Amino acid sequence: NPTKDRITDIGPRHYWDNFPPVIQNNYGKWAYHEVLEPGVLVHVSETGDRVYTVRCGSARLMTAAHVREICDIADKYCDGYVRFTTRNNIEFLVDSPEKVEALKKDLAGRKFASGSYKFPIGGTGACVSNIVHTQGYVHCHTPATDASSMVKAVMDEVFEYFTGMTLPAKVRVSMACCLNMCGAVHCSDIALLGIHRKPPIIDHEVIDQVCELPLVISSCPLGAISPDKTPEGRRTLKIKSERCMFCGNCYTMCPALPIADKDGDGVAILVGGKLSNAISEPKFSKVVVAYQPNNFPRFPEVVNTVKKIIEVYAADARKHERLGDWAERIGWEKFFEKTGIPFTEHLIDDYRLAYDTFRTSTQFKF
Amino acid sequence: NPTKDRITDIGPRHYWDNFPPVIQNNYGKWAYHEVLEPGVLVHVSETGDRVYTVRCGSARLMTAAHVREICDIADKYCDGYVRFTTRNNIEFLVDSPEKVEALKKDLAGRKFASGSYKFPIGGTGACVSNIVHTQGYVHCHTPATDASSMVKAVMDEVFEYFTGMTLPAKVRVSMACCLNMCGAVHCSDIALLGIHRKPPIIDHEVIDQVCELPLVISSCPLGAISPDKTPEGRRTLKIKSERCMFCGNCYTMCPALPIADKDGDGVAILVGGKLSNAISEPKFSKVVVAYQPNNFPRFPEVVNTVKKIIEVYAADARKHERLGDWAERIGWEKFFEKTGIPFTEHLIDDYRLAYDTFRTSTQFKF
Amino acid sequence: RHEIPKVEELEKGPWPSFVADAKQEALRRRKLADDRMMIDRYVVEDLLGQLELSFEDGETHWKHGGIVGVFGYGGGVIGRYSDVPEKFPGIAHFHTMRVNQPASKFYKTDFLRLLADLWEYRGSGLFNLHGSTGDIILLGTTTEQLEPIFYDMTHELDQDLGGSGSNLRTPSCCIGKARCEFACIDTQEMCYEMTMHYQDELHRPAFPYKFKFKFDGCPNCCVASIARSDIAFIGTWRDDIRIDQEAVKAYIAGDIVPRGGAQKGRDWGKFDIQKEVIDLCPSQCMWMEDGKLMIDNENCVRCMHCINVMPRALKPGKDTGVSLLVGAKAPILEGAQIAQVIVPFMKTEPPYDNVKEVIEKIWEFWMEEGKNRERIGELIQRVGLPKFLEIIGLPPAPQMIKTPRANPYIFWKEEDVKGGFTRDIKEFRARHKR
Amino acid sequence: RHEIPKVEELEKGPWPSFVADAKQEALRRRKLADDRMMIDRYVVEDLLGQLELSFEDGETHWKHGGIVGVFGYGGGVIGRYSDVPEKFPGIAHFHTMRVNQPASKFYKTDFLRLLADLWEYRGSGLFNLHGSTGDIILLGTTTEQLEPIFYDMTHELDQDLGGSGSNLRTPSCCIGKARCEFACIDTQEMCYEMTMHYQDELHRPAFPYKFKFKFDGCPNCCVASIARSDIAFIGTWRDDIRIDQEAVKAYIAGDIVPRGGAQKGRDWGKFDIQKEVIDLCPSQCMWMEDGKLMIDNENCVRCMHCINVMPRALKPGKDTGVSLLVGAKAPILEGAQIAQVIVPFMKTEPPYDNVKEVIEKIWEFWMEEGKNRERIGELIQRVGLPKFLEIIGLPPAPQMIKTPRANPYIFWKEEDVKGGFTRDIKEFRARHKR
Ligand code: SRM
Ligand code: SRM
Ligand code: SRM
Ligand code: SRM
Ligand code: SF4
Ligand code: SF4
Ligand code: SF4
Ligand code: SF4
Ligand code: SF4
Ligand code: SF4
Ligand code: SF4
Ligand code: SF4
Repeated sequence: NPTKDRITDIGPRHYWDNFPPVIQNNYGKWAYHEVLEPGVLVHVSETGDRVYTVRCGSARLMTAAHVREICDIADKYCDGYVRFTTRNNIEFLVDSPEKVEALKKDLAGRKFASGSYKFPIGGTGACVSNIVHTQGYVHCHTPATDASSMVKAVMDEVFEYFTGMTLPAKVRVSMACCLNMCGAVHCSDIALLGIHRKPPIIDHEVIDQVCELPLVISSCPLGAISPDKTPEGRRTLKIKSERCMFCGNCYTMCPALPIADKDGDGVAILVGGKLSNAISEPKFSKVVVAYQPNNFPRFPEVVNTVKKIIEVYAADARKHERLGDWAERIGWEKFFEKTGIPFTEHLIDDYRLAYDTFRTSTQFKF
Repeated sequence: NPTKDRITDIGPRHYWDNFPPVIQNNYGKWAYHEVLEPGVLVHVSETGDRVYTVRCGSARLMTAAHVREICDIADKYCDGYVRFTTRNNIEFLVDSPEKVEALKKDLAGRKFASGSYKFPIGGTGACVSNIVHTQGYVHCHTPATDASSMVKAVMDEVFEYFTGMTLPAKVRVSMACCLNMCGAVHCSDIALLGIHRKPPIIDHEVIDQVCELPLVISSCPLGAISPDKTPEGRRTLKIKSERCMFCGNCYTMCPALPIADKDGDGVAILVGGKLSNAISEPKFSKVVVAYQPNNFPRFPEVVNTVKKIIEVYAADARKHERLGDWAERIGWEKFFEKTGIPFTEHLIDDYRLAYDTFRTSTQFKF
Repeated sequence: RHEIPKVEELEKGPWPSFVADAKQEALRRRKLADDRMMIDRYVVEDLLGQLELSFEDGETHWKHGGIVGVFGYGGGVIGRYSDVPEKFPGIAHFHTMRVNQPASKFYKTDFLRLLADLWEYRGSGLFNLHGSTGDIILLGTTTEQLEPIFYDMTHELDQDLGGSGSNLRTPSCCIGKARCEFACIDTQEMCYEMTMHYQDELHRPAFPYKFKFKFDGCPNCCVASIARSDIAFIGTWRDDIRIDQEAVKAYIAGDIVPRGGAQKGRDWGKFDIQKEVIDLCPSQCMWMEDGKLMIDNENCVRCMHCINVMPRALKPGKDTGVSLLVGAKAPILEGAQIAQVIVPFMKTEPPYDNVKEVIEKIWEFWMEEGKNRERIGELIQRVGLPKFLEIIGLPPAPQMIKTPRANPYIFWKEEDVKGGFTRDIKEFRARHKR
Repeated sequence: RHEIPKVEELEKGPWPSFVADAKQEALRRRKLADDRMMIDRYVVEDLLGQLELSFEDGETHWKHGGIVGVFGYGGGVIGRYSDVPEKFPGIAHFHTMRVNQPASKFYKTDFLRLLADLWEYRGSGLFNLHGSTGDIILLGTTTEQLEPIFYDMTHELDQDLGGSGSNLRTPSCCIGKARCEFACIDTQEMCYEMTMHYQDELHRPAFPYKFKFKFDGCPNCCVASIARSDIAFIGTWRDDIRIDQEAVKAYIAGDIVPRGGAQKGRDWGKFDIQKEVIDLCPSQCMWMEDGKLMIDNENCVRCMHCINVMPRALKPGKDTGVSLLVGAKAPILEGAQIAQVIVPFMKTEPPYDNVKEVIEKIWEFWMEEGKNRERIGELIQRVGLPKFLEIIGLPPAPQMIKTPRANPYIFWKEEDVKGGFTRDIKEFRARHKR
C-alpha cells in the first residue's frame, strides 16, 4: 500500500542547515570579493570574516562514487559542506588561506584512471566556465546530437580558458541537444544546438492508435501536417516537407513521427547571447553556423569553430566586452569576415519576427 | 474620338531644361554650402560659382493665382526658374548676394489679405520645416481628420521654429489623415495621424450590390468581418467590434462600410521617427498620444502637445540629436515624465511584432 | 456663397493661409468671363463650404472612390464626388489629376503659367505643389474635362500624367547633383530614365498593387526613399572619405562654422570635434592623431554625420554607386516597413541596364507570387528573405541583415541533406523498437 | 560487457571524463554484493554500450516518453525505456527522478552520502548535479523502484521530489546573500517560501504547461532567471548607488584591482575609470568631478556594470525590492523569449503575500485563457500585453516597454468612445449620400 505512512509535499531541505557556519554568520553581510587566482575566490564580510571558495569543473553526469569522493574532500577541508554553482561547478568553501592551499593541492592531484582531472580548478572571472547542457543520447528521446560527449570534447579543447582568466569578459557556452533547448542556450555567448534536418517519418502502421491525430496536426507551428489515409484506408497523416522546419514538436506530441536521422541530424552554432543586464541588455544568441556534422565522439568541426570564435574574440574585443557586444560593435558582417565563417542564406531569419532582423538602413560595412 | 492625334507615354519634361544656367554649369560640381541665415543657402561650386537659395514656406494647397505670383517673383529675380523642395517649400535661386537681399525684401512684404505671409522665409537647418501632409476633407474619402487646417494651425504656432534655427537638430513634422498614411508619417520626428475609433457601419441595404463580399472579408487583417444575412435574407456582413482595430481597410475596399464618425475620429501623435541614416539608423515614429479630439479648425489640444514636445526637446536634447535619438537616450519613461504626457495602455504595442517592443531587461529608469 | 466661420478662422496667423489664397481665387473666378472657365464658377467656394460642413459634422463629405480616367491609361486620375452635391453643386464632380513632376521639381515659369492657365480654364485652379509621392496635383475637375486636359497637356505642355492605382507610381528624386555636394549618384538622370523606360508600367496597371521608386543621392535621404518607396535607390561610396586636413583644422579653430551654419540660431558654444563628430560616429571609427582627423574607412558605415557637420573638410569617396533597398511602405496592413537592403552596392551608368535587370526580376516575382494588394515588402516577409534572394538570384550577404536569426527554424532543402528526405520506417524500426 | 571504442575516446583529455567516472562505477557494481543493488548490476555498462550504439547509428536509442510516477504526484519522474532492450537489458527501464535541490545548492555531505547510497541501491548510481532547471537528477531506475525510492527519500532524507510535466517546476535561485555582496533580495528565503507554499502546484499538474520560477538577487542574473523562467524575480533598488569615494580613488590609483581581479589573466594595462566604467555606462549617467565619481542616479538603469567593476567602491542602494519579469522560454513554438517587465519594482517581506497575489492572478488568467502547451509568455503575446495587464490589474507603465508602439492599430473599447460603437446607417446616410 503505497499510501501507508505517506509523507508528501515536504519540499526540499531548508537551505539554512546546509550553510557552513561562516555563511550563516555572514548572511547578507558580505562587503566585497576578490578572485585571488583562477578558481579561487575570497569574499570578505562586514564582520571581517572571510570565506574562500575553490571552484572546480565537473562533468555534471557523475556517479555515486564520485559524489562520495566530493563528500570526502568536503569532510576533510570544509566541515562537511559543499555546493554546486548554477553552471554545475563544484564549490568547496573554507575559512582560511592555508586550507585553500591544502585543498588546491589535494584537488589538483585527483585524476581519473585515464588521466583526466577529477576536479580542475577554474571557472571564475573572464573565463570559459562549465558548459550548461542537457541529456542527449544518455537519457532523452528527442536529441539531434549527444550532449555529454560534445561538452567533453569542447571543454578539453578550451581547457586553458577554463583554468585561466585571459578573456575580455566571461564567455558562457551552453549546449542543448534539440530545439527544446533544455540547456537554455538561447541567451549564451556560444550555444551548441542539436538540429534535425529531415522531416519526421510517419509510422503509418500505428499512428492512429498511439497518437491523437488532430492534436498532432495542430502541434505543427507551420501547418505542415494534414490528415491522410493509408492505401488500406487507415487514418494517418502526411507532412508537406517543404513546409517543415524540423522543429520536432510533432514528435514530442506523437511517438509515431520519429525525426532523428544519422545524416539529417547535426549541430548549429549560435553566438552572442547573454543573460546579465550589465552594460547591454540580455539578448538572444544568433545562428552563425547552420549545420555541422555529428562527428562522434569528438565533433572536430564543432570544436574547431568554437575555438576559432573564442580566439578571434579574445584577440579583437575590448576589455569588459561580451562576445555579442563585440559582434554588434564591429558589425555582424565583420564577425563573419574575421572568424572566416561563411555567411549563408540559412542565417537569414524567415520566422515570425524576421522583419526586425533585416537591415533597414544604409549603415553597413563592406 | 479621343485617340485622334493622341500623344501618350511622353513622361515629364526633361529636368535639364528646367535648370537655371548656374545649375547647369555646375551640375555635379558643388563643393560645399552654407546656411547664411534661416531660409537662405549658398552653394559654392568647384568652379567658383555660387548659387543662393531663398526658401519659403508654402501651404502646398495653392491656387492658380498664387502660382502666377510665384512665377512673377521667379521672373523678376530668378530668370524664370523656381523649384519646390521635397517638403513643399518653394525655392528661389539667384546668383548674387544683392539679388538675395532684394528678393528677401520683396518676399517678406507679400501677405494675403488676412495678413498671413505668402512667402515666409525659413525651413533650413535646425528648424521645423514645412509639414508634409495629405488631403483630408479637401479631397479624400477616408480621412479621420482634416489635413490642411491642422497643418495651418500647427505651423502658425511653431512659426518661430520655421523661421529660426534654434533647435538641436531638424524636427520634421508630418501629417496624414488616416492610417493609409499618405503623408508617410511613419518615420517623422513628429507625426500627426488621423485615427478612427469606431468600427464601420454596415450599409446592409446595398452592400451585396456594391461590394465583393469575400474580398471585403479577406481585407480585414484581423478577421473581424464575417458573412451574415439581413432579416430579409439578403447577403451582408457582420463585424466583431471587439476584434476591430479601426484600420479602415475594409472601407477602402467597400463603400458600404463607412467608418468616419464625429465622436470616434481624432488624432494620434507619434514621435521620434527619422529617415536619414545620419548618426542613427532610420526609425519609426512611436505613438505617444493615442487620441486627441478633432477640435476644428485649430485643434488646440494637438497644437499644444506638439509645441510642448518641441519645447521640452529643444531644452533637453544635445546638439545634433534628433528627437527620437533624444527620447531613446533619456529613455521613453523619461520622455513621458518630462513632457508630462500620460502613459496609457494604448501606447503598448499589441500588433504583430509587439514582442520586440517589450522591455526584456531590468535596464529602466523609475 | 456659404457661411464659413470655422474655415475663415484659418485665415489668421503667420503661416500661408490656404483659405486666404482660395478666397482670392474664388474672388477671381467670380469676376472671370464665362468662356474662361469650363467648370463651375463657384467650385472654390463650394469646396470651402463643404469643408466648413465637414468641420461641423466631423466627417468627410466625399463619396467613396469612383473610377474615371483618360483613355488608354489606368492611372493618373482620382475620381471624387461630393456626397452633398445639392448643397455644393460646383464640386459634385471633383476629380484630381496627378501630373508627373520634372525630376527634383525645378520649373520654368512659362510651363507653370501655362499649367495654371489650363487648370483655371478646365479645372478648379487649385493645386497641390506637390503630392506626397511627388506629382503635381491638380485638385478638382469634372469627368468631361479629363480628356481635353490630357490633350492640352500632352500637346501644348509636352507633359504627361503621373501614376495612381496598381502600377508604377511617379518616381521622384532628391535635388542631388543639381545643387548638393553630397550626391553620389545622378538622381535626376536615374529618375528620368526609369520614368521614361517604364512609361507603360506607369500608365497601365498590371501589378498586384502600387509600386514606388525614389532616388536619393546619399544616405541623408532627402526624398525619403528609404521609408516611402518599394525600391529605394540610394547613392553611396565604397572607397575612403576624402579629408581636407586644413579644413579640419579650420573647423576646430572655429574658422568655419559647422554644419554650414545650420544650427546657428542658438549659441551652442565652441565647436568640439571630439564631442560633436568623433563621439557621435555610429561605428566609432574616427580619432584625432597629431592634429589630424583619422578615419578607419573599413569600419565606416557611411552614415554621413561627419560629412554633414564638416562639409568643407570631408567628402564622400569617389568610387560611388548605388545601394538598393526594397519594401518600404505605410502601415496598411502588416505594419509600416522601412526598406531593407537587397543590393549593398552596385556601380551603374546610364541607361542603368544592370539596375533595370534587378527591377524587372523583382517585378516578375511579385507579379507571379504577390497577392492582390500585397506590397513587395509584405511579399518578402511572407515568403522569407532567403527565398526571395534565391528567386531574384542575389547572393545572400550579411549587409542585408542587422543580425543573423536567433531562432533555429531553418528550412533545409532536400538537396542540402545527404540521403534526401524520404526515409523508410521499416529500416528505422529495424534499429529502433517501438 | 560491450565494445565501446568511441565512448572510451572520451576518457582522454584534461576535462573530467564522465566515461572514466562511469567506468569506475561500473567496476564497483561488478563487485558489489547482490543485495546491495535492487536494479541490474550492468546498468552502467549497458548505458555506455547503448551510447556507443547511438554514436554509430547517429540516433538516440530511447523510446518516446512513457508515463510513470509516484502515487499522488503528477511530476518528478521522467519515464524512459531503451528501444534495444534485448542488447541492453540493464537499461530496459531507465527512468529519471527529479529531486528538489536545496536553495542555491549548498549541501551537507551526510545528505549527499545518504542520497548516493540510496541511489546506488535502488538506481543506477548515476547523477546529474544538477539538471538545467536546478533539480538533482537521479538518472535511471526501474518502475518498481520508484515508490520505494520516494518512501526512503521522504522518510529518511526529509527530501521531496521536484517538478516535471504541466506544473510548477522546481524553483531555483542564485547564491545571493549567502555569499554575494550584490544581493538585493533574500533569494534563498524567497525561493524556499515559494517552493513550500506552492507544493501542490509543484506536484500535481493542473496548468496548461510548465511554469518556472527563478530568483536572482540582482540584475547580473546568475541563475538566468530572465531567460529561463516564466516569472523571474530579480532584486534591485530604487535609491542611490552607495559610493565610497576613497575606494574610487584607490581603484584609480591602481591600489585595488578592478572587478575583483576577474580579468587578471591578461595584462590589460592600467585601470582607466573613464574608458572602463564611465564610457561603458549604458545610460551615460556618470562623470568625474573634482576627483569624485558622480552618478546621476535618477538616470541610472541599475545595470550593475560600475558596481561589478568596482565592488569595493560602489554598492547597490538600500531601498531594495524586486522586479517581476514574465514569460521567458525556449523557442518551441513561437520563438524564444526573454522575460518582460510586468512589475518594475515592489517591496516585499516574507511570506511575500503581495508577490503571491500577483503570481496567483497570473496563474488564474493562464489557466482560464491558456491553450494546451501554451506558455504564459506566448499567451501574453497572443492576447496582447495591454489586455494582460488589465486582467491582472497592473497599471501600464513605460518601464514595461522598450518603446511605445510604432503602429497605430489601437484596440479602442466601446466605453472609451463617446456614443459607443453602435451607429445608425440611416442617420449617417442622412448626412452622406451614397
Ligand atoms: C556562483 C555563481 C552563482 C551561483 O548561484 O551559483 C555566480 C557567482 C558570481 N557571479 Fe555570476 N555567478 C554564477 C553564474 C552567473 C551567470 C549564469 C550563467 O552563466 O548561466 C551569469 C549570467 C551570464 C551571462 O550574462 O550570460 C552571471 C553573471 C555575472 C556577472 C555579469 C557579467 C557580465 O559581464 O555580463 C557578474 C559581474 C562580474 O562578472 O563582474 C557576476 C558576478 C558574480 C560574483 C562576482 C558575485 C559575487 O560578488 O560574489 C560571483 C563570483 C564570480 C566568478 O565566478 O568569478 N555574475 N553569473 C554562478 C557561477 C557559475 C559558474 O560556475 O560559472
Ligand atoms: C532641399 C532638400 C532636397 C530636395 O530635393 O528638395 C534638402 C536639401 C538639403 N539637405 Fe536634406 N533636404 C531636403 C529634405 C530632407 C529630408 C526629407 C524630409 O524631411 O522629408 C531629410 C530626411 C529627414 C529625416 O531624417 O527625417 C533630409 C535629411 C538631411 C540631412 C540629415 C539630417 C539629420 O540630422 O538626420 C542632412 C544633413 C544635415 O542636415 O546636415 C541634409 C542636408 C541637406 C543639404 C545641406 C544638402 C546640401 O549640401 O545641399 C541641403 C540643404 C539643407 C537645409 O535645408 O538646411 N538633409 N533632408 C529638402 C528640403 C526639404 C525642406 O523643404 O525642408
Ligand atoms: C494624393 C496623395 C496624398 C497627398 O495629399 O499628397 C494620396 C492620396 C491617396 N492615397 Fe496615398 N496618396 C499619396 C501618397 C502616398 C504615400 C506617400 C508617398 O508616396 O511617398 C503613401 C505612403 C507610402 C506607401 O506607398 O506606402 C501612401 C499610402 C497610401 C495607402 C497605403 C498603402 C500601403 O501599402 O500601406 C493607400 C491605401 C490604398 O492604396 O488603398 C493610399 C490611398 C490613397 C487614396 C487613393 C485613397 C484610397 O483609399 O483609395 C488617396 C486619394 C486621395 C484623394 O482623394 O486625392 N495611399 N500614399 C499622395 C499622392 C500624391 C502624388 O501622387 O504625389
Ligand atoms: C532534464 C532536463 C535537461 C537536463 O539535462 O538538465 C530536461 C529534459 C527534458 N526536457 Fe527540458 N529539461 C530540462 C530543463 C529545461 C530548460 C532549462 C530550465 O528550466 O532552466 C528548458 C528551457 C527553459 C524553458 O522552460 O523554456 C527546457 C525546455 C524544454 C522544452 C521546451 C519548452 C518550451 O516552451 O519551449 C521541452 C518540450 C516539452 O515540454 O514538450 C522540454 C522537454 C524535456 C523532456 C521532458 C523531453 C520531452 O520532449 O518530453 C526532456 C526529458 C529528458 C530526459 O529524458 O531526461 N524541455 N527544459 C532539464 C530539467 C532538469 C531539472 O529539472 O533540473
Ligand atoms: S534539449 Fe531536447 S534532446 Fe536534449 S534533453 Fe532537452 S528535450 Fe531532450
Ligand atoms: S518537425 Fe515541426 S515543422 Fe516539421 S512537421 Fe513536425 S511540427 Fe511541423
Ligand atoms: S492619408 Fe488617408 S485620408 Fe489622407 S489622403 Fe491618404 S488615404 Fe486619404
Ligand atoms: S476597420 Fe480594419 S480591423 Fe476593423 S473591420 Fe475594417 S478591416 Fe477589420
Ligand atoms: S539625399 Fe544626399 S545628395 Fe540628395 S539632396 Fe539630400 S544630402 Fe544631397
Ligand atoms: S560617415 Fe558616419 S560612420 Fe563614417 S566616419 Fe563619418 S560619422 Fe563615422
Ligand atoms: S545574481 Fe547578483 S546577487 Fe545573485 S549571485 Fe549573481 S551577482 Fe550575486
Ligand atoms: S549601474 Fe549601470 S547604469 Fe547605473 S551608473 Fe552604474 S554603469 Fe551606469
